[in-house]
Amino acid sequence: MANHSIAHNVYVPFLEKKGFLSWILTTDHKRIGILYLVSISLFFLIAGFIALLMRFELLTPASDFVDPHTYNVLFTLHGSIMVFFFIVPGLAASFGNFLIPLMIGARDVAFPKLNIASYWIYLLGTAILLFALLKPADTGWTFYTPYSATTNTDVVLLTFGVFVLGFSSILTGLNFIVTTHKMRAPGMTWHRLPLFIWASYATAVLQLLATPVVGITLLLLITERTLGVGFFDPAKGGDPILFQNFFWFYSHPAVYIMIIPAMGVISEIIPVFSRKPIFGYKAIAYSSLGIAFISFLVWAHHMFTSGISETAAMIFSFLTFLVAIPTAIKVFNWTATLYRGSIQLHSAMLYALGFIFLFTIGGLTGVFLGALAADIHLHDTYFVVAHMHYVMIGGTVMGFFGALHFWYPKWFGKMFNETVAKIAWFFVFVGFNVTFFPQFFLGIQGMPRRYASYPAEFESLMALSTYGSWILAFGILIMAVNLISGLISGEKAPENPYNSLSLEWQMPSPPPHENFEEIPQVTDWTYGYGKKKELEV
Amino acid sequence: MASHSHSDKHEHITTYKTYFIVWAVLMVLTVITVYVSYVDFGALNVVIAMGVASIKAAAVALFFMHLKFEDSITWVFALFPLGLLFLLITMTFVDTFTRVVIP
Amino acid sequence: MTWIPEVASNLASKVDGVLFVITVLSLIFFLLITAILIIFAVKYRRKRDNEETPYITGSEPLEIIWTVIPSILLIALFVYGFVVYKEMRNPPADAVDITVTGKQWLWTFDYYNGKKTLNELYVEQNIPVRMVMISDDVLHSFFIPGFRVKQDVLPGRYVQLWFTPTKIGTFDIFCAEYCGTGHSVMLGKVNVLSPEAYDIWEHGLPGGQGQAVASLPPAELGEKIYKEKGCNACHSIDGSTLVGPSFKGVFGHTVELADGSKVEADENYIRESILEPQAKIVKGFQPVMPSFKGILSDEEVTAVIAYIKTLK
Amino acid sequence: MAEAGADQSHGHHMDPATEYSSSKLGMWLFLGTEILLFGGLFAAYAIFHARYPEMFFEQHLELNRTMGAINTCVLIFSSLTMAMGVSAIKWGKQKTAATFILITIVCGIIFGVVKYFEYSAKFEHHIYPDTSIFFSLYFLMTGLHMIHVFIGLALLAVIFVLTLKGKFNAKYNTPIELGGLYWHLVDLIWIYLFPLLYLVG
Repeated sequence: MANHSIAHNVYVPFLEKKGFLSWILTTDHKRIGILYLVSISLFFLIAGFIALLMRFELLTPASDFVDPHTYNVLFTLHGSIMVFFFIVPGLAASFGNFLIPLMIGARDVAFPKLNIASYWIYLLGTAILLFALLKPADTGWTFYTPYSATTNTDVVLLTFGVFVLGFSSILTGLNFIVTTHKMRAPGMTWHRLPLFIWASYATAVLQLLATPVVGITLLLLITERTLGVGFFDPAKGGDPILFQNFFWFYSHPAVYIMIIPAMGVISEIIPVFSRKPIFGYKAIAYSSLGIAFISFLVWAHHMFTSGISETAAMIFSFLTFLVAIPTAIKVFNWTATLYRGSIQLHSAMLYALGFIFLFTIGGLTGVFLGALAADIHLHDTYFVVAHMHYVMIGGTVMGFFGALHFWYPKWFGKMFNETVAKIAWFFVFVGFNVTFFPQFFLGIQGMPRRYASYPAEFESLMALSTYGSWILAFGILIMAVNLISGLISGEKAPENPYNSLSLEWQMPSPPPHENFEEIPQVTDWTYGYGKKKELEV
Repeated sequence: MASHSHSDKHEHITTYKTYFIVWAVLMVLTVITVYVSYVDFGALNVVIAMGVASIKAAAVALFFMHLKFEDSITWVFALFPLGLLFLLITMTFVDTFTRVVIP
Repeated sequence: MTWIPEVASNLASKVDGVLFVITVLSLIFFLLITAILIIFAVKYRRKRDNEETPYITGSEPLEIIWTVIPSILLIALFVYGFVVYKEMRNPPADAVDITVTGKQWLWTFDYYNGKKTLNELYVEQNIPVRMVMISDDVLHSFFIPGFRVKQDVLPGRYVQLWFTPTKIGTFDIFCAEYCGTGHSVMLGKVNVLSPEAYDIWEHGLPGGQGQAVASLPPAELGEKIYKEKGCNACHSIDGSTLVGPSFKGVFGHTVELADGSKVEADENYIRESILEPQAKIVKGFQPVMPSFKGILSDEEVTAVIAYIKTLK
Repeated sequence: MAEAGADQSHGHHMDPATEYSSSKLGMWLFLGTEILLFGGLFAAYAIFHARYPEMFFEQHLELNRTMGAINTCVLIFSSLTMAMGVSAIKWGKQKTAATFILITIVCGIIFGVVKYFEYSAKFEHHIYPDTSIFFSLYFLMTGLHMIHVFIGLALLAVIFVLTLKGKFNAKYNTPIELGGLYWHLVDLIWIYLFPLLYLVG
């Protein structure tokens, strides 16, 4: 401990150092977490604003606010930015960075330099995105060939930006896997790990092993456009469906890259505010790994209408139903955790409960899409749009907001206004449902997605959805203002405002630069709430 | 940390002799695969070539890359990507070649 | 407003069966979870700061129950969905063939009887139809919500889809796979005709008279064609630029071509542009327009020209 | 874990043994991603080979089998010297290790030169990546591999200089081992590329 002797008894919060260089050159996982948090939040707001423009266009059936091409560009940007720049790095990179070392009792991640390098690579990807905006692509975030190979918009730069981001994702995943294996504090056995760590681990494996495939796929698309390679071009003997196979081999697991960390967050919030041990720890932990594994096996369920054979459809539909099981197990266990608890409806807890509610809808509507006959009717309609947003916003983003409110005091050492936070939650929750619930009906009625203009029969539901988007935006605005003003003028946060047992709460807020003065000796799991005499039930 | 601390003392250092043997095997296999490629076994051509290549790859991984002496986690992460690659190829194959061909 | 488009094909009711069963099961689970969530959140709400809670870490029987029951239900749903899907995928042997070609951004239909239509599909009630489909350019998806059928249309490879229309009427055809700027106007209609009406459509009226000739004045007929044959996907009438040049005020004006030459937009120029679109490309636009030769009759081309003349 | 090593410039949160095993695990994870990166190309190869066996057979005859075989031998030999270099440094023999690394680098350069001649020959015959699916695969697979060779050479060059400067010894030699792992992977991928492209077609 020789080199730590200076730090003894002198508490220096990690936020203390100021200046641009101290941020951009930092190797402190907590600061890198903030860098990601700020970046992804920015992209979330930008892509969200684009979504508002799109919804505004869709207020009326005609293409009157923007022309169809512009609309196509807007949904491409909305999708690409939300997916690749916000939600894939998302919780995993921001809260993952902040929490993993704290929760497992380490001073940092395994490779701190690689960690900041990943962030620089992320920045490089965003820089390329900015250039791509000069002649923005209109392919949709899925870049389906042959349209993406033939459109005269700039697909190459956008896909190259995404390709670069892939490396950031891979290196982050790699770092977290090694960290979880090698850096756990003494006594922090696998079955004592917080569930967020299990979730992050499963996510990291997906990031590591799925991302290279989309990397090469996008590279092939780039060579298709630049070198005249014809893997996806039927005129040259290629196969446009091959692109879909490759693309979804990544992009289906990517859905779980987005959602699993949020599931981890929920598993942390619920026990703390119920003051109960998490119900079915092992079931939740292993279901994360199970979901991660099965997610590699279901990709072609995005292709049921593309003319795949009955055999392939049968295999993939069956595997798709399998993935629903570990997901359902998690929902049941979270709900059961509440039983006989002492439930405090803190704003973070409200987001967690909102998550369960919305994610249940998202999950159940996924069953519709997994069932072959039903999928034929619903595929590529607004039903899919609604389902996806219930999972991605209702799931991931609610988890993200929950995490923001939950760990805010620890991360920044300040408190936000709890009442305002609850009001914001209300608008977000209501606005979200008003926006997306009507879209299920639109989809069942046959309204296809990615339509710049639409038949008049859909107008009333489309308009309702647009009004909902305003409520949602208003809620997010309140939340943003509340959280930012908390940073400026919030009260000082105590060490452990919720009496959590998790390691990250057993230190000053914000944590000191090196996290722990002494690496703790862990003797129990994180969820030892409640009175133990009723151990056997 | 006790469970996975790594002690330098027990580390296996492969001798030059072992390396030379592995190298000789690799060279022999290379000669075989080139030689065999002039004979036509029909559909077996690919199978034979890939079989030989896989033996060579295994030799490189096990000895040159010391996989033989690594812990189970390394094995898992060395083999899992291969499983996924197998999955990608077979499932894409299933899709591509079971599609109904309409005249 | 209805829940779901009215059932208009033999397959639709079967798909609705699947949808219905899943909806009911989903609702049960959804209401169950929501109810428990709300009851727990209210009943166990924290009243004092130091309430005692029991140390419950899980329950294996419960774990097994809520793994096994959903698994069984899910597998049942899988089987149900697959059985219906299998039927949707296998056309009966007596189905009549119609070839569909998707291109940016219209549908053409080639019938077994040698007829050819654009964006308007004509089928006979209760006669099974097999659509053999291909794309000229990018991916499209042929979707008739009323029939609950959908199939991506691929370039370079034929795909098929079948249905038996059961209800007389007109139903929407959508392109469901994003295909570029005009994606949202790649719309068609399927007209399900009674056997008698279909016979008239196919052979003309008894007595050798041709198809009912439109009695509209040329400009109005032209407007009808403009909307129905997909011209509006690419050509605006208000001066805004879509994929192709706007029709507004184009007649009689001088147009600059891609090779720099200039030409006056008279009747012959417009006629050529409709029948042989690649011959003269207006500067700043892509040569993407399909030929309407064989799709529009001379009379109809004349009507379109008459309509364009009215767009000052 | 409590007595964190004091001699590490950046990772003083880790003791040397953990740092060593972490780095190696990290490298293996990275190699896994490399396999999947090439995996897309291997999958494309499998699909198109099954679809166009005649085209693959006819066009693969255009490739120079002798040059391919020479390059295979060169790479396998470089793998041998790399592995020996790792053993040498673990026995503390800095000079020997440096020599082995240098031989490895030279082999890598020879590989690149041979490949250069192969590519030039193809271009002279007007064979480009867009000539056919087979040649697309040929150029993309060997090209991506070539990029990896270059990256490997750059890494080895740095490692060589550091070895000469005496930065590595029997106790601390992680970079050499990691560089070696990367180089072996480059070899390993070529072991598959060679028969797929040059031999069976």
